[in-house]
Formats: sequence, C-alpha cells, structure tokens
Amino acid sequence: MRVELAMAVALAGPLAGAAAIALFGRRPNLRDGAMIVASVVTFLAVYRILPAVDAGGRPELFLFDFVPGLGIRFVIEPLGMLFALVASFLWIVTSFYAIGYMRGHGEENQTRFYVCFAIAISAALGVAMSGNMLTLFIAYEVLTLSTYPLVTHHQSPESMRAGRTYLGILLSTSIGLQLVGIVWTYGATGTLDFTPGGILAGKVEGWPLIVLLFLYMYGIGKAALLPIHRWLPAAMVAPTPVSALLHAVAVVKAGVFTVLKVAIYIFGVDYLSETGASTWLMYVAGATVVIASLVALTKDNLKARLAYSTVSQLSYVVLGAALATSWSVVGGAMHIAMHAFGKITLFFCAGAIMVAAHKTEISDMAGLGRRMPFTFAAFAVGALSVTGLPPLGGVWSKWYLGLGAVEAEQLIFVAVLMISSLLNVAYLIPVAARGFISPKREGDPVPQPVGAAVAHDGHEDEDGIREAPMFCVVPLCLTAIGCLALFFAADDIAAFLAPIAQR
Amino acid sequence: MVDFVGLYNYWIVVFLMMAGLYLVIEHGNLVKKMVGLTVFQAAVFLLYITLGKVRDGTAPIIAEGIETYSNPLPHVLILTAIVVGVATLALGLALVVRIRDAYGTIEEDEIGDQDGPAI
Amino acid sequence: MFTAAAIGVVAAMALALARALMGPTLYDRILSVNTFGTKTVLILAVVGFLFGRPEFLDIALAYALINFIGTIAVLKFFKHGDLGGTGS
Amino acid sequence: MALVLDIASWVLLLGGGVLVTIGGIGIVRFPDVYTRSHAAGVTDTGGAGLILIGLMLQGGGTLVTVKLLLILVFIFFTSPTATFALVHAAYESDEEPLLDHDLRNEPADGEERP
Amino acid sequence: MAVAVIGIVRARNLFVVVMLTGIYSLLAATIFVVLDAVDVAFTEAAVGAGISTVLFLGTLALTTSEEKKPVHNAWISLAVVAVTGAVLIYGTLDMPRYGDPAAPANHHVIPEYLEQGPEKTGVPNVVTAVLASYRGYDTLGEVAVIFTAGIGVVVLLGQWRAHRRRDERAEDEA
Amino acid sequence: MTAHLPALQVVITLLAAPACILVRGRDLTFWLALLTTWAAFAVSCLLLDQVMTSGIVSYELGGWAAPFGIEYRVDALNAFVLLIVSGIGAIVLPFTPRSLLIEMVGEKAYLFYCAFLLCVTGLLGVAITGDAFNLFVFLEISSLASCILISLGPHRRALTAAFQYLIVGTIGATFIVIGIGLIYGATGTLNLNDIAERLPATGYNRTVIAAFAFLIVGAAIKLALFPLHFWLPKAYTYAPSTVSAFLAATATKVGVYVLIRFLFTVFGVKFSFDILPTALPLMLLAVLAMFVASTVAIFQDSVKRMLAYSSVAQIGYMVLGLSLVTVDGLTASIVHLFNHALMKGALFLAIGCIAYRQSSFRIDDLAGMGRRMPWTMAAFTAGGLSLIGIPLTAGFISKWYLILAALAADEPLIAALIVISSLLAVIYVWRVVEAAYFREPGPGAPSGEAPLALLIPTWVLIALNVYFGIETSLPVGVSEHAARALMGAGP
Amino acid sequence: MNDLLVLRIVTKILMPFILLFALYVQFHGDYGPGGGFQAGVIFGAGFILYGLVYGLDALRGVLSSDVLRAGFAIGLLIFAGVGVAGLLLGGNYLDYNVLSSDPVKGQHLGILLIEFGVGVTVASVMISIFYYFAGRGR
Amino acid sequence: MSCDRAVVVHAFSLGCVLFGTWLLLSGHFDPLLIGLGVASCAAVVYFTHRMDVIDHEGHPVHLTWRGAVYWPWLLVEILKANIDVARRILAPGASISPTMLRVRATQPTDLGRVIFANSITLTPGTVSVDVGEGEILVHALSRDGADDLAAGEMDRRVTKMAGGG
Ligand code: NA
Ligand code: NA
Repeated sequence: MRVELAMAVALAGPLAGAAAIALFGRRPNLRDGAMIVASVVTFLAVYRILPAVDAGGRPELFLFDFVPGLGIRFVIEPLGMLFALVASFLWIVTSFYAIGYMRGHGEENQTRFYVCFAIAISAALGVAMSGNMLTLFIAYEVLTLSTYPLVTHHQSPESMRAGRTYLGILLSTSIGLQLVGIVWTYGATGTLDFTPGGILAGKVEGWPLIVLLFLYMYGIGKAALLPIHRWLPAAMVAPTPVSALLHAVAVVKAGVFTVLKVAIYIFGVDYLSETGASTWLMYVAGATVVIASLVALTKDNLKARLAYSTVSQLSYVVLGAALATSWSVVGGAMHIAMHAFGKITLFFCAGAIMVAAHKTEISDMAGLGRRMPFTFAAFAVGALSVTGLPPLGGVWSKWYLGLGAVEAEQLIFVAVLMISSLLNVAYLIPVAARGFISPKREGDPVPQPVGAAVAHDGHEDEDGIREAPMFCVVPLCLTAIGCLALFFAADDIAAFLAPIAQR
Repeated sequence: MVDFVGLYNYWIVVFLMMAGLYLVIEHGNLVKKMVGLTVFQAAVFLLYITLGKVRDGTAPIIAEGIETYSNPLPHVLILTAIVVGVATLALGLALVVRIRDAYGTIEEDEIGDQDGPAI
Repeated sequence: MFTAAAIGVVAAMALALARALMGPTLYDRILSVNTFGTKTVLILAVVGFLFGRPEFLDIALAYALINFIGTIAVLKFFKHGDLGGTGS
Repeated sequence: MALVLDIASWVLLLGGGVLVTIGGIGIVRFPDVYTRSHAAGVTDTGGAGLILIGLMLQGGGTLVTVKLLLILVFIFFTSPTATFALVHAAYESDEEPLLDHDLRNEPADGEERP
Repeated sequence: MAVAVIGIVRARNLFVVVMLTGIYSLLAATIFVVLDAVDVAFTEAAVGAGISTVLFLGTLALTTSEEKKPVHNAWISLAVVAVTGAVLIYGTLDMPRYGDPAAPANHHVIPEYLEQGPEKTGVPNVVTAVLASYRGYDTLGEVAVIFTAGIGVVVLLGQWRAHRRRDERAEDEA
Repeated sequence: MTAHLPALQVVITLLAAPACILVRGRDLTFWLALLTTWAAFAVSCLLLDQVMTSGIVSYELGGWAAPFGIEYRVDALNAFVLLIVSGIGAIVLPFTPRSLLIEMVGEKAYLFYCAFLLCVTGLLGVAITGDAFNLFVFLEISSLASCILISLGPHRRALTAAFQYLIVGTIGATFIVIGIGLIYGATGTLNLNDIAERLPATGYNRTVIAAFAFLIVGAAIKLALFPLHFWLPKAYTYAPSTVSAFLAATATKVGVYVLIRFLFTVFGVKFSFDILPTALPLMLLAVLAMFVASTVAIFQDSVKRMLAYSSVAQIGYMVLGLSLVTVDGLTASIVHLFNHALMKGALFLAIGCIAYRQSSFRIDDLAGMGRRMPWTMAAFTAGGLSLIGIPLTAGFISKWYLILAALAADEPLIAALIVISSLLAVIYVWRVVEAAYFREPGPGAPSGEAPLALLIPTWVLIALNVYFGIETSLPVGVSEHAARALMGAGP
Repeated sequence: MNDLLVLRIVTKILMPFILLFALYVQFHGDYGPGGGFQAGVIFGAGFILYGLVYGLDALRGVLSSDVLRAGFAIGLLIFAGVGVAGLLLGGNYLDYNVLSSDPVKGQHLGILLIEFGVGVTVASVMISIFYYFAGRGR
Repeated sequence: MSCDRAVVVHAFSLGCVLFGTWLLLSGHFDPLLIGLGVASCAAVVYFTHRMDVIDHEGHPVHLTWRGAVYWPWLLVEILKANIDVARRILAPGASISPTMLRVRATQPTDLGRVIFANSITLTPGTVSVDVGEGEILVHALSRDGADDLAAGEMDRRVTKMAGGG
C-alpha cells in the first residue's frame, strides 16, 4: 500500500465506518462490528504511514485548490503522525468501551452516536494530517460540529444548554478569532502551508505579531485557555465515552495539537522566541495550569474534577508552545500522547464506576475500590501518570517541559510545573485512595444497579456492586498499561519528534 | 452670486415633487399614497419637459419655415414614463382593492394592527 | 388678441379651481372640474395660435372627449357606487 | 378682407374671453349647484363658441378650421349631456335646489302662468 | 398647480382628492403644450385626466372614500422631503437657465434627431421618429410595462375560484 | 446569430411572456417558460464566453449608432449578472409547478409564468443595457412583475407586502429618473458610456452632484441597502417561496449591479470616490447592514423572515466590498453577488419544500423536521453553512475574498467585523438546525419528504454551492476581470 | 331608465366618431401629436364610455375579457415580432431599414406596425382594467 | 337584427360619413393613409355594429336637412341667453330667481326628446333636470327664462325637426 493511499484510507476509513454504521443502524451487532472493523483498519492505515515519516518522509495528499495556491492539502510530519497514532489507536479502545458503556447504560440513539463519533475521528485525523492552516481549520470545524450531537446526546434541557455553550464558544472563537488570524496570515504571507521554521518571520512584526498570536491562541477554543475553557466542563453532561473522546482522543488534543502546529509551522519557534511575542502566553498558560487545578480541587463530581484537570493539563502543551524552545516543544508534543493515555484511563474509570455503581460524586465512592479493583487500580495508574510520577509516561513530558523552561530562562515556570504536580496529587490521588482505603460507612444508602441480576463471579458483594462489564474494564486496563508502556517509549518518541524542533 | 432668474421654474417643479413625495411618505391611506405617487411623477415629468424647452422653439414636428424646435428627447422619455406611471397606478390600485377585500380597510395603521407576528 | 382670450380663459380656470376647492357639495366640484376641462380645451386651442403652431388641435379634441367621459364616470360612480352597472 | 376677418375674429375672441370669465365668476358667485350650472353653460356655449369661431376665422380654410369646428360640435354635443347628467344626479340624490318659484307640482301644459 | 396640490394634501375626502388630481393633471398637460411637448400633453391628458380618474374612481367604488386622520410622525416625513428638495434645489443651481438653447441637453444627440430623423425615417414628427425608431426599444419596454400591468390587474382582480388560504383561515380562527 | 446574442438575451423571454397568454394551458405554458428561460441561460453562457474571449460586446438596437439609439453593452460585469439572473431563473422554474399547487392557485398558473418571464426580462434588460433611460424602463418591468409575483403569496399579507414593494420601488425608480434627467441636463446624452466620457467636461458641477445623489439613493432603495431595506423583509417573507428564491437571488443583485455601474462606470472612481466622499458612508451603511440586519435576523420567529433579513445583511457584504474601492474589494463584491444568489436561492427553495408539507415557517414549527424531511433539511443546513461561510461552500469563497480585500486595503478592523458578523449568521442558522434536528416533532408535523420535482432544483443549487466553493475559477476569474475593467486597470 | 336616455342616445351618436378619432390618432402620429399609445387610450376610453352608459354586460358582449387578454399579447407580439423580422431580414433587432428595399419606406412601415402594436396592447389593457375594476363591485 | 336591411343601410351610410370625417381630419391623401382610413372606417363600423348602436338613433343622418333650419335658430337663442345670463352674473345683488318647472315635451321619439332636453340645457339659463314621458323637469335661472321656455317655442321646433322620427 502506498503511503498516500494509506493517508487516504486513514481519512476515509472513519467516514466509511460512519456510513456502514448508519446502514446497519437496525442491527446493533453488525453495526458495532462495523465500527470495530473501521477503527482497526484506520489504525492500521495510520500505522502504515509511520515508517515513511520516521525515515524523514513527508507524504502528501493533495485534493484541490479553491483559491490558487490554497486548497485542501494533507501532509504528515512527526507531530501529526504522533497525534494520528494516538487518536486512531484510542478510537479502537474507545469503540470497545463505548459499546460496553452504551449497552450497559441502555442509551438511546446509539446509531447516531456512533456515526457522529466516527465522523469526529475522521475530522481529528484530518486535523492531524492537514498540510495547511485552511485544511486544518476545516477539519477543526467539522470536529466541532460532529461532536455537538454527542454532547447533546441526552437531549435534556440541561444537555441542550451545555451544547449551546459548547458550540457557541468553539464556533465563535474559531470563526471570530482563528479565521481572522488565518486570513490575516494569508494576507500577509500569501500562503498558509505549514512550513518548518514558520511563514510569518519577517512578514509580521511587533504588536501585530502579538495580536496575531492572540487571535490564534484564543481562536483555538479547544485548547481551553482561561477564560474560554467553560465549554469543557459544560460538555461533561455527555455520556462518558464522549468525555473520553473530548478529553483524550480528539477534541482537546486537536486543540493543543493546533496550538503546537501554529507555533511551530506558522510562527516558527525561533521567531517566537526571538521576538518574545509569546511571553504573555506563557503567563496565561501558567495561570491556567494553576487556577484550573485549584478549581478541580473544589469539585466533588468526579467528571467535573477530571474536566478541570484537563483544562489544567492542556495548558502544559500551550506552555510548551509559548516557551518556544526545542525542548519545550517536544515536551508539549509528547504531553499530547502522555495525557491522552492518562486521561482516557481516568475517564474510562469514571464511566465504569457510573455503569457499575451509579456513582458520580467522589464522596460517595469510599470503599468502592474493593469491589471494583481493576477499575480503581487503573484509576490510580492514570492519576499517577497525569501527576507525572515514574514509572509512568506523564513524567517525561513534564520533564521536557521543565527543560524547556530552563532553556528559555523562565524558571518561574519550573515552579509552576512543580506546584501543579502537587495539586494533581491533591485532587487525583485521594479519589483512588478513598476507594481502596476508606471503609464503607454504616448507614450509607445502597444504590441498586438497574436490572443487575446477581452474578456469580468473584467481584460480587452484598450490595450488588461489582466490576463493570468486560467491554469497559478491558479497555481501561489496556490504557493503563499504555501509560506504563509510554514511560519506556519516551526516548523513541523524543527522537521521533526531534525534527519538529530542528532549526 | 448666482443668477437665480431662469431657475424659478425648476423650483416650482421641486415644490410639486416634494408635495407628492410628502403625500406618499406621510399619508397612511393607500389611495392617497397612490395619488401622491401620481403627483410626484407628474412633477418629474415637468422637470424633464422644462429641460427640453428651447426659447422661441416650437413643437418638434418638422414643418417648413420653422427653424427652432424644442428638444424632442425629453418628450420621448416622458411619454414612456407616463405610460410606466399609469401602469404602476393600475397595479397599485388593484392591490388596494384586494387589500380592502382582505382587511376591510385601506388605512396603513389599521392594517398593521390586524396582523399578528410573522408566520 | 389671442392673449386677451387666453387671459379670460385662465381667469375662469382659476375661478373654477376655487369652486372646486370650496365645494361645498360633490356636485359643485364635479361641475367645476367639468367646466375646468372645457376651459382647458379652449386654452389649448388658443395657445396653439398664440405660439404660432395651431395645428395640434387633436389634443384639444381628445381633451374634450376625455373630459366628457370623466364626468360621466364620476356621475355614474356617485349614482350607483360602481362603474359597471347597467343603470336600470 | 383679411383685415375684416381679423377684426371680426378679434371681436369674437375678446367677447369669448369675457364670456368665459363671466361664466367663471358665476360659478363662484351663484348659490347652489343648479344655478352654477347655468354659469358653466355660459362658458361652454357662448364662451367656447365665440372663441372657437374667432379662431376659425384666423385659421382660414385649413385643416385647423375643420378641427376647431369638430371641437365646437363635440362640445355642443357633450356639454349639455354632461350638465344634464350632473344636475340630474344631484337632483336624484336629494340635493334640493334653492328656489324662488317652485312650479314642479304644476302640470307641464305650456300655458302662461301668473 | 401648487394650489391644486395643496388641496390634495389637505383634503380628507378621497373623491375630492381624485378630482383635484384630475385638475392637476390637466394643468400639467396645459403646461406641456406651452413647453412645446404636444405629444406629452396629449398623453398626459388622456392618462392623467382620463384613465387615472376612472381608475381612482373604480378603486374608491370598491373601497371607501374617506381618509382617516394620519397618525404618522409628520416631522420625519417632512425632514425626508426637505432634504430631498434641498438636494434638488442644489442641483438646479448649475442647471442651464430655462429655455437656454445652448444647454447641453439640446446638443450632442439632438441635432441628429432634428436634422436627420425626419429624413431617415420619413416621419416629420421627430418625437414619433425618436420614440418609435431611434428609441423604439424603450417603447417596446413601455408596451411590456403596460402588458405587465394588464397581467397584474387580471391576476389581482380576476374572479378566481375560491382557493386555499390556509394561513389566513388559521389566523382568523386564532 | 452570435452577433445578435445581446438582443436575443432579452427578447426570447419577452416574446414568450405574451405567448403564454395566448397558449394558456398550464402545462404548456410551463414548458414554454422553461424552454425560454433555459434558452436565455444558454444565451447568457455564450455571451459570457464571447465577452471573456473577445472583450466588450456592443449591440445597436434598431441599427441606430450609440448615442443616438439604444445600445446594449456587455462587459464581464453584466455578462456575469446576466448569467446569474438567467441561471437562477432556469433552476428555479422547474420548481414552480408543484410549488404552485400548494402556494398558489393552479388556475392562475399561466399568468404566473407570464409574470415570471416578464420579471426575468426586466432584470436581464436592466443588466444588459447601456442606456440610462432604457435601464429605468426595464427596471419598471421587473418591479411591476415582481410585485405581481409577490402578491401571489398565500397569505393576505402578501398583498400589503406587494403594495409596499410597489410604492417604495416606484419612489426608487423615480429617484433614478430624476437622476437621469439631471445627468441628461448636464451632459445631453443618455448612453451610459457616453455620459462617462462627457461628465468630466461638466466640471462635475452641482447638477452632477445632485444627479449622483439621486441615482445612488435610487439604486440603494432598489438593492435594499440599510436603512432603505425596510420593504425587503416583508416582500420576501410573504411572497411564494419560489418567488422569494428567485427575487432574493436576482433582484437585489441587479440592484447592486446598477449601483456598481453608476459608481464605477458612469461617474467613475475619480468622481465617485475622490471628489465625493462616498466610500466611507457606504462602508458604514454596509457594516451597519451586516450587524443590525443579522441581529434582527437572530430574533425572528419565521425562517423566511430570518432569511430575508439575512439578505439585507448579505447585501451589506456586497456593498462593503465595493466601498473599499480596490480591484480586490470589487472582485469580492462581484463574487459574493454570484455566491449569494446560489445560497439564498437554495435556502428559499428549501423553504418552498417545507411549504409543500406545512404552511408555517415558524422556527418552532420546524421541530423534528430533520427526521421528517431529511433531504429538505439537509439542503437547508448546507445552504446555511454556505451562508455562514463555512469552507468548502461558496459562501466561504466570498468571505475569503472580502476579508483579503479588506486586509489589502489596510482595513483590518473591517476584516475582523466581517468575520464577527459571520458569527451572527452562525447563530441564526443554528437556531433552525437545532430545531430541525435536536427537537422532537410536534403533533401536527408533516410526515413526508417533498417531491423530487422540488428537491432536485434545491439540490442542484446546493451542489452548485459546493461546486463553486471548490472550483472558483469561473466566478473569481470573471469578477476579477470585471473589477479590473471597472477600476480602470485594464482587463 | 329615463335618466340615462340622454346619455344613451348621445353616446350612440358619438361612439363611431370617438373610435374613428382614435384610429385617426393612431395613424397620424407620424405627422402630429399622437400615436399608438394615445390612440389606444382614446379607443379604450370610447369603450369605457360604452361600458359606463350601457353597462358592463353589454361591453362584455362586444369584447370578452378573453379577447382582451389575447389583445394584450398580440399587441406586444406585433411589436416584438417586427423586431424579430428585422433580425431575420439581416438587420439588428428592431432595425426597420431592412423591412423594405428602401430604408425610409422600411422605417415608415416599421413605425406604423409597432405603433399599431402599441395601440392594440394599450387599448386592450385599458379596457381590461376598466372591466376588472368595474366588474368587481358586483 | 343583424340581418336587417336597415342595419346594412345604416352601416353603409355611417361608413361613408366616417370616411368623410376621416378625410377632413387627415389632410393627407397618400394611398397608404387613404387605405388606412378605409380600414379604420370599416373597423369602426364593425365595432359599433357589435355595440349595437347603429340605428336611426345612433346615426341620425335623416335629420340633416330638417336640422338646417333648427340649428341656426338654436344658435341665436343660445347667444341671447348667454348675454342674459352674463348680465345676471355681473349684476350686483340678487339678480336671479331660480325656478323649477315642468315643460311639456311633445316629441314622439326618444331621440326627439333628447334633442329637446339638450337644447334646453345648451341654452344658458335653463337646465333639464329630468326627462320623463311627455315632459321635462327644468331648472331655470330666472322666472323670465322659465316662462319663455314654457311658452313652448322650442318644443314645437324640435318636434317639427325630429318629429318624423
Ligand atoms: Na407620436
Ligand atoms: Na343651459
């Protein structure tokens, strides 16, 4: 299979999957099977591209131009490769998990859900492989639109309101700010192609450069910088697989990925650091890291806490871009992958707890760990990875970011990273700890799982709470293992990413 | 200092025009609006014809022994414009009749009161 | 001398207009408009001579016709409230 | 001869102009629509006739004269018809005339009356 | 004319308005003759005094002949009218004086019409020559306009079979 | 016959209109009208091709040389407008037979086709003519015919809308006549090109300035430039959907064309923008139109009315482009002229599909329509995306060029305003999409899709929206060509 | 009945002359004021007078609304058709020179024909308009 | 009716009169205009026939000769009446004494009565208000005028002219 064909398959695979899902809408087994097949095929196609990129190739797929010199182009380079791999791999995992979750929860409109999900993955891959800013923008918007039905899946007034917030913030920032930046860029440079070293150097200087950076950074609403992060907690009303998709696989990752892409290929890392145009961004990102962590501490709802955690973690990547050093950029890129695995694990766990125990508030989870050992173990792994403790992947991205801060002579951000880690410990570890350690208090009301017949396997307890279905548990264990694996793969990843930081 | 003599005729025309325009804008009665339109247009016609008048000229129908003719072009244009005007009038009045059938009134305000929000 | 006739007609037109404005009954107005029309016919005829091109009397003739029909229409309108009845 | 014609036509025109004006005055002066219609009649017949005939004398034996004649004939046909229709309509619509002598109830016998 | 217009503006009885409009039109036509526009005068007489009056009367017969008191804000209308009038007056300041034979309007294309028109078309009435030949296409458009108006009247006032007016009915019920 | 294309362009439909009256049969008149609009479309294609390959085409009607006779003068700009008008007519017409049954009386159908053909004739005539007064005559044909078409709307308010349209349109046309008269008084000619040549000799005196004011205001009324737009929402809301589609896509475009023609060709850039400060007021009004009309659109309960206000806003974009007075800006305006015709045509046709099933256009009554009429609502959504300016649609191309032009003209603020105003479009389009797809249908909701005869024209326009969102060489090439000529930069 | 007696008889007498005058105006527009439009209006006015005096039903008996509607179309078609004839005979649209071997004669013929077209359309539209306005009240 | 010979005769004579009028109006005698004139006259006859107005009332050629006596007399009457009314208009104070009366109309035909009624109206100072069977209601400006009319001179003359029908 030629690399270009593989790219086409990677992009079209999820779409074909969506079509197949829609086609088999009335036959759930066939439908879910089609989804799994599509996700596997897509991942294989993405994986097929890896060697070429690793060897220094930049495979390209050109569709058409609508303005001379500007059209739909896909090019894949290491950063995009990494994102594509993460997204396509996690789709497989999420597919399994979603099947378990949706069936376990008896959700309605599953077909629509899966169709939109597949389109969102396609859009995320489009973002990953885009060869110019316009293509990226289009894929970015498709991603926004295709996830809206997922967020409002329950169609309750609450979810509709959340959906409006979601769409309102993401669309208004992308169109009102990002698009302006894009057009401005085009007007100033005559191109939007992602070019190593950036395209703005020498074309835009001084204040306009800062304004332009502002347009991009706040135009990428998915990166959830303060104060445009509100859509992310709002979107928590969605089913948990969606949260996983939003937080780990596609949406927010697409955001920070775009941040990096813009910093590296539009502005140019060197140009940013020379001009100091991104200094303000460092502070914003740093503030977001700390403030969001503090907010997370106050949340009792597990998903809300995880959401604010995500807000905080995303700004690591932004910080990496803002610091604009080779280390920080690599660190930021790596954090995409590391956080993806860590956070998806956490969300899977949250969902599993919901499916199995119908609990959403952290304070209610005391002692659950004994009945759901795998889940809570995986949660602990994820939490540690996100915190950045060895031997889990999360440590490396923070390490590189720290190096970057030092290189940029911005030592204060080393401090920010450390404080943030402490806060992570404070808001994540207790969840896992409480599950295992805190004894179940007497007189707690005992929720009954819906239609839970007493099953005869090892995890059964007197109140009927037991481990979530296999479809849920296996994926979360896999991602937890992934966190571990990433710790050891970090050097390879760094080497693979090195070209993006080359001068 | 502008020599105003020789312009007064234009100003009369302007006055008539504005009276017509005022009728159209200000009056809520649909028939009176159409009357206003007629007055307005007739004044415009006058403006044109005034433009085409040549001192000591006569009607532009060529005859022996006559040297100076007034300008025929404005006449031609206004002939067309009159026709257009009466066509507009006919259509407008037909609409007025239908409006009266549908609403029972030809006063703008009362019509406005009768209709609720847009469909 | 044409001028004298013209002045006479114009004066009468002004008077007719005055009556048309004054009313008081609708029939007064119709009468004024009708006689105004007749005077217009006359002034048209005179003006042709006054300006040395008397050959355009077709206009005056047409006026006379239109004036007649207009008056009939108005009266019909007032007697019957519409223009299309047979009147019987 | 031409001079005679000219003078005749001038007299006619002048007379016509005066009659027309007088008719106009009558229209303003007279008290109701019926009496005013008599004043209008002055314009339509005497005034129009004199002026048109005066013009005809100026026109000589040309097309113009023919048309003036046609106008005159036309006015003589239509003017009384229109006036009749008007007065009739006014009368039918109960527009009471101001009368000094109301002989409507007397028979139309054509006899002398006191 | 001005008197007639003021009468039109002030009169409430629409019938009076229509008759005054007729007078206005007759006056305009007379002025057209004075200004040598005999064809225009002819048309204005036939249309303004004749057809328009009949049309207005027909409308009044089908509607009503009294105008109610306007409740609009007269000041806005007056302002619009005043501005428009002021622009026009301003524009007239550089217009050629009345009857000026040297005015641009009387040159350029006019000599061709007056000198060549009758010869080339065989029609001594230059207005007809220009109307029907030089600018015959305008006249075609004019006929199309009249045609359109005819169609419009047929569409609007024709006796069509009662047809569905769902919304109207719905609204009346509401 | 190619030499006579300009005449044929207008005459074909003009001849067909009376023929409709003689033919009368409903189906026969439909086919006649269809055939002639397609023929007109074919002519406009040939004409555009002719203009693009061999430059300006001049045609002397009656064989009289300009400026003595009336001249048709076709350059890239009006060839393009002709293409828009005849093309939209050709696409919209097949929509009418089924739509007529629902929204109008079948018995009147032949009169409808006649009026429709007259409207097309008028618009084509305005666009093609090189003579100022002829422009007025054809403007009146189109506006009387549109008035008839509007009055055919199913609601009684169609009548008042048509009446207002007539009154306002006539005032606008009369303003144009006054302007033409003043200009004629100053230059002695009616030929647009000739006026342009003779104007400098007048020294741009006060008469010319007044004429300019009247012509521009007249054109602004016709094209519904804010705040002279008040007639438009009513007209487009209550007209039959087919008519709304056709008029929204063509009538205001022709108005914009007239404005451009007067500003750039007749008066010239030097007078219009250097001597008189026209650009700034136009720009301000355009921006106001974009924001005020879009905001009003957001608060409409009726989809049709919402689209009508959106038209006012979109006209703002067109005027904004030309108010930049650059080749780029003008290009953007003309491109948007074309693209907006495609999107508004498509959206109103989608509304026509809805009208086939239900009589209400209230957004609340569209709940669940996404499921009940999937193809219709998909078309509406696609059209809405184009309206917003989402990439891969024609709307994006318009905005793209507009923003670039603003940036190139050193007006970054304007560029930003364009983008921000698009957000307002997002909101109003989204309201419909949300109702259609994310709400449960009410009890009285229709149960079926519109017939193919309605869906096909709608989707043809949607397809064109996408096609011209990707393959832009035609609109952009022609617009650029036209803009260069207008700015005097040579083709 | 009697109130209209005078009108009826005067109308009877005048009618032929009104119509003749209309046709005279129609065909003498070349030499004096007048032409198709004015003639159409006068011709229409004659019929309107007839309708006013004798009633709409009588008028319908003379000219049905279908005939009139065809009249609109025929007049316009005559005009536009003369233009097409110009095209077919090798001239531009509405070029009358080619209608005859002698351009001046061609012009004359063309003008005569199109004026006739104008007259037909205008007259039939005017009468129709009267029809519809007058006929609606009952 | 349409097959009636009288109608054909009337139509023919109407055509001739019309053509004469055409020639008078036209003043152009080239073949084209003559031809158009003939066509026009034919068209007018056709339309008037359709209107059903061609009969002895609508086309009273038969009155031409007898009218030659009546019309001049009427003209003189009109002139006299004009002067009288003009005097009354200009006279200060109340110069009029409006009177309404019934006047006998002895004409056997409608046409005759109409001529009488119009003659009354045409003469300033008197106006016909209503035409009834055998009598006409007249409004006169003065008692004198009323009495003159009631004397019946005009009635007799009209009857004499139009009487034969
Ligand atoms: Na003529
Ligand atoms: Na009398």
